[in-house]
Amino acid sequence: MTTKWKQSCKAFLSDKMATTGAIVILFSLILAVFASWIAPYNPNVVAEGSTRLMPPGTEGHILGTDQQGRDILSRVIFGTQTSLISAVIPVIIAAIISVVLGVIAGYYQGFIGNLIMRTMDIFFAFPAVLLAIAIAAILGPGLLNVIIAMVIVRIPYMTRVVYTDTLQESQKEYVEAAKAFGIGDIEIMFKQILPNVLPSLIVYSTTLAGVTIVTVAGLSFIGLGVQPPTADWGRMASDGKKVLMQGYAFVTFIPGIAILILSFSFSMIGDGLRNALDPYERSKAKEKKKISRKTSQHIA
Amino acid sequence: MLRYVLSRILSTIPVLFGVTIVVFLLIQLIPGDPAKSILGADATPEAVEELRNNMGLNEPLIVQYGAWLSQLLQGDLGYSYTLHTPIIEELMPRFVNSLILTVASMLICVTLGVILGLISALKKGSFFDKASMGVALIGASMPVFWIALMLMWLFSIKLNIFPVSGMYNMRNPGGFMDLLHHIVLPAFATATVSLAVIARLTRSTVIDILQKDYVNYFHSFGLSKSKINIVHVMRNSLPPIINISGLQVGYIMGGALFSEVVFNWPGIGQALYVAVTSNDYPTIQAGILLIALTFVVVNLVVDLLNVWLSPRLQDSIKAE
Amino acid sequence: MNVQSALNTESLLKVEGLSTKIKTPEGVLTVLEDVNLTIEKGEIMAIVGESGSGKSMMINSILQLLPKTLLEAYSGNIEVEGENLFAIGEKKMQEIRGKKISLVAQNAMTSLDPSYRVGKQIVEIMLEKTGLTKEQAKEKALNLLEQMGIDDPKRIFQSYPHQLSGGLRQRVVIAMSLACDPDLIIADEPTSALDPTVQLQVLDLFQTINQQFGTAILMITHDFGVVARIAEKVAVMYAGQIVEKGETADVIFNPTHPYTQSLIKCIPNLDWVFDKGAGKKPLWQIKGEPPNLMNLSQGCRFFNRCHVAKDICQSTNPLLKTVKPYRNEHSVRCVLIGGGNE
Amino acid sequence: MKEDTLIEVQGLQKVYSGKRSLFTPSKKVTAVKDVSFSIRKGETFGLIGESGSGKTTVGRMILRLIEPTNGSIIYNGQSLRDLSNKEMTSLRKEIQIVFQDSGSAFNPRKTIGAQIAHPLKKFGENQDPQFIHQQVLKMLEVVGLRADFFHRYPHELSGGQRQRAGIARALILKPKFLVLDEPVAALDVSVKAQIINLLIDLQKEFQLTYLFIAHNLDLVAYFCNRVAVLSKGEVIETSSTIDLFNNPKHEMTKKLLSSILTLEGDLGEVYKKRSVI
Repeated sequence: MTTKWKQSCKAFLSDKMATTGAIVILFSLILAVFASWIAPYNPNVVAEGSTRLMPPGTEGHILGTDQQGRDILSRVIFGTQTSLISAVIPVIIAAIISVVLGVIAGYYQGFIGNLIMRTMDIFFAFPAVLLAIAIAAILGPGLLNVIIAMVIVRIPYMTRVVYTDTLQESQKEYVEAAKAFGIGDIEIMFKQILPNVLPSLIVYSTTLAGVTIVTVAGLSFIGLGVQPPTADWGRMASDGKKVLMQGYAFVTFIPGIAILILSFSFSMIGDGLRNALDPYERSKAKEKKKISRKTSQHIA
Repeated sequence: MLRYVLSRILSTIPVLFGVTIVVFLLIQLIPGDPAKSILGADATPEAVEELRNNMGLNEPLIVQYGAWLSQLLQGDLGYSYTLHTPIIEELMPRFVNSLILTVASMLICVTLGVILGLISALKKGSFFDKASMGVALIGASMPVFWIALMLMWLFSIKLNIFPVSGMYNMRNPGGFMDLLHHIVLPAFATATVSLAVIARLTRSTVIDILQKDYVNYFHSFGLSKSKINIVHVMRNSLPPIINISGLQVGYIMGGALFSEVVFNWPGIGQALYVAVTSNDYPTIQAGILLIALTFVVVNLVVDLLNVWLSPRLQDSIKAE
Repeated sequence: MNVQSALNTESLLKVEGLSTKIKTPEGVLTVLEDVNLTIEKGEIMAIVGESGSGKSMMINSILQLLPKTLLEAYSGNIEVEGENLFAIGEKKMQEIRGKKISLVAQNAMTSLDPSYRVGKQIVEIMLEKTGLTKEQAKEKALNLLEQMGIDDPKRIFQSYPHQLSGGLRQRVVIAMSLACDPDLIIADEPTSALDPTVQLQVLDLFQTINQQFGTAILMITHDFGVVARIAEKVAVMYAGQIVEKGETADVIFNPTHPYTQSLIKCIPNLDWVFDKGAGKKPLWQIKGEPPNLMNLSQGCRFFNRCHVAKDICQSTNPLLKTVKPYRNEHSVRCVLIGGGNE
Repeated sequence: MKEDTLIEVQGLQKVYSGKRSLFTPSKKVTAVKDVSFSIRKGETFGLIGESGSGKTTVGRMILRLIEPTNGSIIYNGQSLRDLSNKEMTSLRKEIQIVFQDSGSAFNPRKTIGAQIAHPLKKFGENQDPQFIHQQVLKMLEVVGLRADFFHRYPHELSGGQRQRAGIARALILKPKFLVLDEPVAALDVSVKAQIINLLIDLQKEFQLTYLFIAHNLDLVAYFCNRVAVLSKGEVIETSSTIDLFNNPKHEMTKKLLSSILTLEGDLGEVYKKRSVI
């Protein structure tokens, strides 16, 4: 495994965009963890001597202040916390559930497989953002409910990815060879097939994490998600709407750029990972296209 | 063939059925007593009980669902908690407005996305390819509401080219041109992400087809490159592109909510936003249901189009 | 050799000292080295080789189909009726493709566009490459299909590729290759994906085409059985080089290069089933695997696997030399044959 | 059942039920209609047929990788179809399969050594890691692979080497019966001969019985003692190789025979000549 892992690492590191993405994520992780030490001001309180809507570049407030007079830089730094949490946690939970559902559905097919996948089909009938909004709205505002909503919304997409891969892998002869030795289904599913399914799920999850940041920002815009005064990029951008009309675009612009950078970084890592996985993976991706008529790359 | 179309239409019934179950169950997710949360904290127990009875909340779940479904089948989407009017009357005109926005956004993202993806694929590795795919990736990483706000700031507030909000001029509502003038910004805001996705997937599809044996084989006959690209590459890229575009309809309908809110577009998304902020659960339920039904129909059309475009699929259907 | 070609001094296809280098992620790779061969008008020639021997690269080089992103450089000469393909420019090359030289694809299933009826695909080529009208092209296509031994050309014309059996598809592809009356068709393992009984029919079809239309055929195969069945001349390739070539009968019954000898001995001998006294002989085998073109060492490329190798083979690069006393031209790339390089 | 019979297949049948739609009843596809044959201990039995004849399905059914719709498989006096999963698992040590090399016969994410060792770890009696390692190395040597192949990944092997590794895996539990499913169809001529010779040597060394599945007759003629010809899911002819070649009864068999290309022309002609003599 080690040589293969090294090769993939090397390929990944030679991809400048992906490496940059990884550095950005690492950097934002540091910001999130050490926000209280790094941020120059308390993000939720108007600092002494600051006025509202100070433009970026003002001394002491490099990114300016918002409509209440709070330091935007400090709020952006603290915002990394909720963004990272709401991007990564739901995707990880959804991935774990999807692996179980997808592998079982793909390996057994038949009644169980149909039951799982037809249930997923029902969820595909809803635009993901809207379903997330509906679930979060009904559960009530708060970060936890947003995470629950995002988990529910992501499962069908990830399950389908795992399902198509598993379906294809389970027709391969190495699986038959294992069966010919009488090796049990559970072991075949999770020890033989899973390692071959996991890489593409990891790639997909990384990309989805980026998409999830954007979707969660949308939920914040509607007023769901983290509640004020906690710093949250989506909320910051949408709150800036009121002063945007008066020409103060930076209040909206800056947190939006933060969202863009973080989400973009996840996509870059996703792309880098896809290419770093050996050519075998790429040829597998091609086969997969033939099997599933509907591409699972639909992001929402 | 007609038989297939019919059976394909009928096969959406289980999905539709499932959709109604999901939508119905959504309401059951409300933490605590819905009647209480509607009436507020200081409602008397009698009032709560009365509302519970009115809402049928004391019945078993399955009975509640049956009642709800039979109402639904009669076109009754219930009453809005806040407006106290039949939801269907409120949503139908808005639904049409949303469809207009959706169609406009689809036109933008499909035409531009396909053109961008196609050129990038044919000039794979060129500066154009790298630049447009980079931009596409950035485009796919932006929240729709933020794009909408930025477009609004630039084109309405700073440059004053397009109106800030609405569907028609309030004082002097004009015809089609007025609508066009108002729709540009919301449509572009809604379309950006899908445009990026379609461009990226079109590119990978076309690159894939360009490597097919039959494309190489026609090249070996010395046929002109551009002709092969049009006759064989484009034709075979069509089904996947239609698939991708069909899926984007769902994304566009979701994204439209945000641009409707930002640009004050009187669509179903805006109504949903109002419903969410005022805990008007039946309206949320109805809105989601309506959009899901539309999406199911779109998927059906996409599937049928695909069959129509693929001789092989047609044969496998006949064989069944 | 037939009379016609003897009268005409110019060969249909003449490949001289051809080397092809391609770019790979690991560096530049010489996939063909010093290839010489000549095909006269109306002749059937076969190239035999295992996977990786450079057979397919031969086709790509002759028709110049290697994409620019892959091609590093050609050297040597390829002449079609005296015209050097490397000198004529892309426009004239496009004329040669399809009209002078056309290809029979290896995998007929993937080489036909699944979205169009097969008739339309044949007609498409005719319309662009010849001056025929649509009606004429259609008539000619139907004729061609009929000549391919297809009973019901009208129905096949109207069929989509997936509706046809493997054998029929292969016939359609052969008809396609004849669309513009080429002088030479190159067939890339045209029968390897077919069932044995169908394979035989398709091989016979090639022979019929050769006799009826006078079309020269370059047949690429890994099977000496196929060679014996239809080819007049044969070239054996190993690791990007031609190691032996000559008249089919000479090569098959008097193989001179150790590799050719081994390949022929690898074919199972069936005497024991017919002749009860014969008994089963052990199957001849070549040890090892073909070399990696990326890191070739000096000397003969077959050295490691050769059953008669001597020290000199490891140090000397063998050249293709004519061997006597055959009645026809017969050359071999082996230091140990014909007096060696001493 | 004769005493020296190792495996007997009776009336084997496999019917796939097609997809059902709302308006049409499900269509059934018969992959294998009626297949019966018996294989004697120590012999190589050939099963040949063109693509779609059902030969691969038969091979898979014997191993119960595909459950037959009908028919019986008697191995050493035991009816395989009546065995419980547990009993079948213990019997699987004796019946193994070698696949056509398509690059997918090995799990791409595990080393060759680990994959050959897997059955030993699972079902071997001696669980000492040192012992298992030694066994695998021994088996690699038996099939002609160097010890350093233990740590390689499948994609680092050539087709021929992978096929050797596949044979090693099949033999690791010391089976008595091997299903060879077109084991050389994807290989180059020179490598093909190596593998066939290896199989012949192994048969002598381990007293193996083979079911050799192939689509063309030339190797079958060389390799097999007896042959069954399969066409459209049915056995149309079974006889010893010598009889089959000298006296084919069925039209299809004759056709298959004449499709063998030899250096002297196709076998049909050679055969005609011989029969005249």
